[in-house]
Amino acid sequence: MKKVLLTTVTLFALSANANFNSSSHNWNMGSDPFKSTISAAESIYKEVASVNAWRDTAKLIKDAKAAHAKGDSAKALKLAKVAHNQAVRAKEQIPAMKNAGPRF
Amino acid sequence: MKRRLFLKSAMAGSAVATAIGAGLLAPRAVMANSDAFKAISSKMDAAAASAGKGSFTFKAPKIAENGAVVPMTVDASGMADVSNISILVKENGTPLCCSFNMTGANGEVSTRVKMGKTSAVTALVTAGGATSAVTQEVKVTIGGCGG
Amino acid sequence: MKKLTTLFLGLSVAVGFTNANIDPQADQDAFINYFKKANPNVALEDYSVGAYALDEINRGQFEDILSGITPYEDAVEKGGEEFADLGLGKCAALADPAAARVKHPYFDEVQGKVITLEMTIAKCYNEVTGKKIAKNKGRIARLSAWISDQAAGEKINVKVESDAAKAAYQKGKATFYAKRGEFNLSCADCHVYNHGKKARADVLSPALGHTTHLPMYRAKWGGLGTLHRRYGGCMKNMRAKPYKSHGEEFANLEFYQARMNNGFEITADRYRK
Amino acid sequence: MSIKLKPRARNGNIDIKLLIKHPMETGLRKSKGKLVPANHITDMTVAVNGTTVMKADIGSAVSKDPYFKFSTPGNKGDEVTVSYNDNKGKSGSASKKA
Repeated sequence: MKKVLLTTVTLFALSANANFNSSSHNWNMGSDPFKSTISAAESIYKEVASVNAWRDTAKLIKDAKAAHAKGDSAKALKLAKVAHNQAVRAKEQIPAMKNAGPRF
Repeated sequence: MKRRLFLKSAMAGSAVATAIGAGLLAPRAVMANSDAFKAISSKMDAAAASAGKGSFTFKAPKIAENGAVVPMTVDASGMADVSNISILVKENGTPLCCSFNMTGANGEVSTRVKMGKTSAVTALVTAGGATSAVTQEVKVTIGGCGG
Repeated sequence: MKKLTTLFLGLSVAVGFTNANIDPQADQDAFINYFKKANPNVALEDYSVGAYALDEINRGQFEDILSGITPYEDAVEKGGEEFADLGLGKCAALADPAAARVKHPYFDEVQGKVITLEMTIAKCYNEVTGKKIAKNKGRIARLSAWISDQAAGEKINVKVESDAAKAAYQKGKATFYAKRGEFNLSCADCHVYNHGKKARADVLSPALGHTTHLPMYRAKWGGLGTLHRRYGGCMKNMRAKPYKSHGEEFANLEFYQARMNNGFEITADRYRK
Repeated sequence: MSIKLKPRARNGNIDIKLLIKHPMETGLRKSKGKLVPANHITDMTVAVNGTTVMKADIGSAVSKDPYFKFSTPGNKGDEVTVSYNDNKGKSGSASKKA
């Protein structure tokens, strides 16, 4: 089962590559959701980290990459999505942080 | 009677030791207390079961703030000839926490005790050869973030 | 119309945070009033015992431990010996330990930042020994606790005077009230608006009085730790990545919190669960 | 391991507070996945001017850094001695005048 999945992924990647060579359309988003998700997670996290890093985001990114390297693409994508979601929500918190004050 | 009880618990102890030796029991299931201490624990536990209600003060919190440090005080200074004060936590692996044999000291002790979970706690006082007990429940809760 | 409102709001925000409008005394008055109103039966000075002021059963255990030999007495004494052996009194900033405790945290105009007692200890330790000292626990906590003991009974008196100091105070205040981390909670969400309520088995401590007994001994730690260690642990619990101990964010937060406690006595009763 | 001993004479009695620095490991606690070996005090003796006034059997359920408070008949100047043994064969003692 796993083997089949891997083969499919590889094939997909290959065809995507072919696509890239022949045309300029956005192959990255459609063909490898892991790569796009993890790179988005990483860049947003990097942007917010000095002001509002969540506790587990860095570890989630690391674990996602490790799962990806091991070929567990389902787990990798799942972790990447959680990391991405965390980074996005952390970013959403920031505007209100600077001038936060009491409500009494 | 007491001798039999003692023998019984001592035998139970050695059976446990054999079980560990044979790898039947994980070491986790065994308290570190020595067989001799466990024997005293069994003896005190039995004594507590048959003891009448004591006329001394036993102070322990209703809810333990931290199960690792539960302050307790037994004050039997109003009683004559106190020869032993013991504290038993029923739900601990070995119920006996500590047993103080007085050979001149007054009948009062304070200490701090570990409790794994909510349990009945008994203070046992032997004075003038008679043993009496005061029992109360101490709740142990699992902490959140420490306040 | 909508545009106008936005413009108006934008203006008021801009005006609201100029330094001229930063008034720590007014902030403290409001802060204290909030707690007074929430707990009309709690005496003001009782807030220095933290959550114990609001929970009778736990307070009994706290007092039992204080009336015996406290589990940190030895460590504080050792801190005194270390202070003498290392010769930390040679540093001008620590020559008079009691005065040093009362002075910190303060805004250093030359460096342009808040300096906490532990930052001064770390600097002095480095000058005397050439080595770095760990920031959260162990030796620094022992030294800081011993120094603080020398000032027990004296009053916290944090000064926020210059514009730069006010700006640091304002940053610390924002940190205190800002929601962050996966749980989307601010310090104030628990320690102001929900103080006295329980988070599982723990009574949430009131923020008023928070800095009076630091460094503290926590049974959970089995040892002494600094205020920044506690800040870090608290942030982690809220699933935020802690700021750095001795860093700007925590120093400013300490500055704000300590200022809210002006007039409170520094205490040597360092026990918490 | 050190002992903190505080005897205080008052109205013909000596109040004794003492704290022994000791980890009091039960042998059941895990640290980094491994059981920490048992290491706890097993017995303690309190004497006044050389005469034993109390002997205690101590289990692993006594808290880390055991604390005890007793009182015994006695006067200012009496010497209070506390000694203990642990399950690893170590012992300690301390003396102080009330």
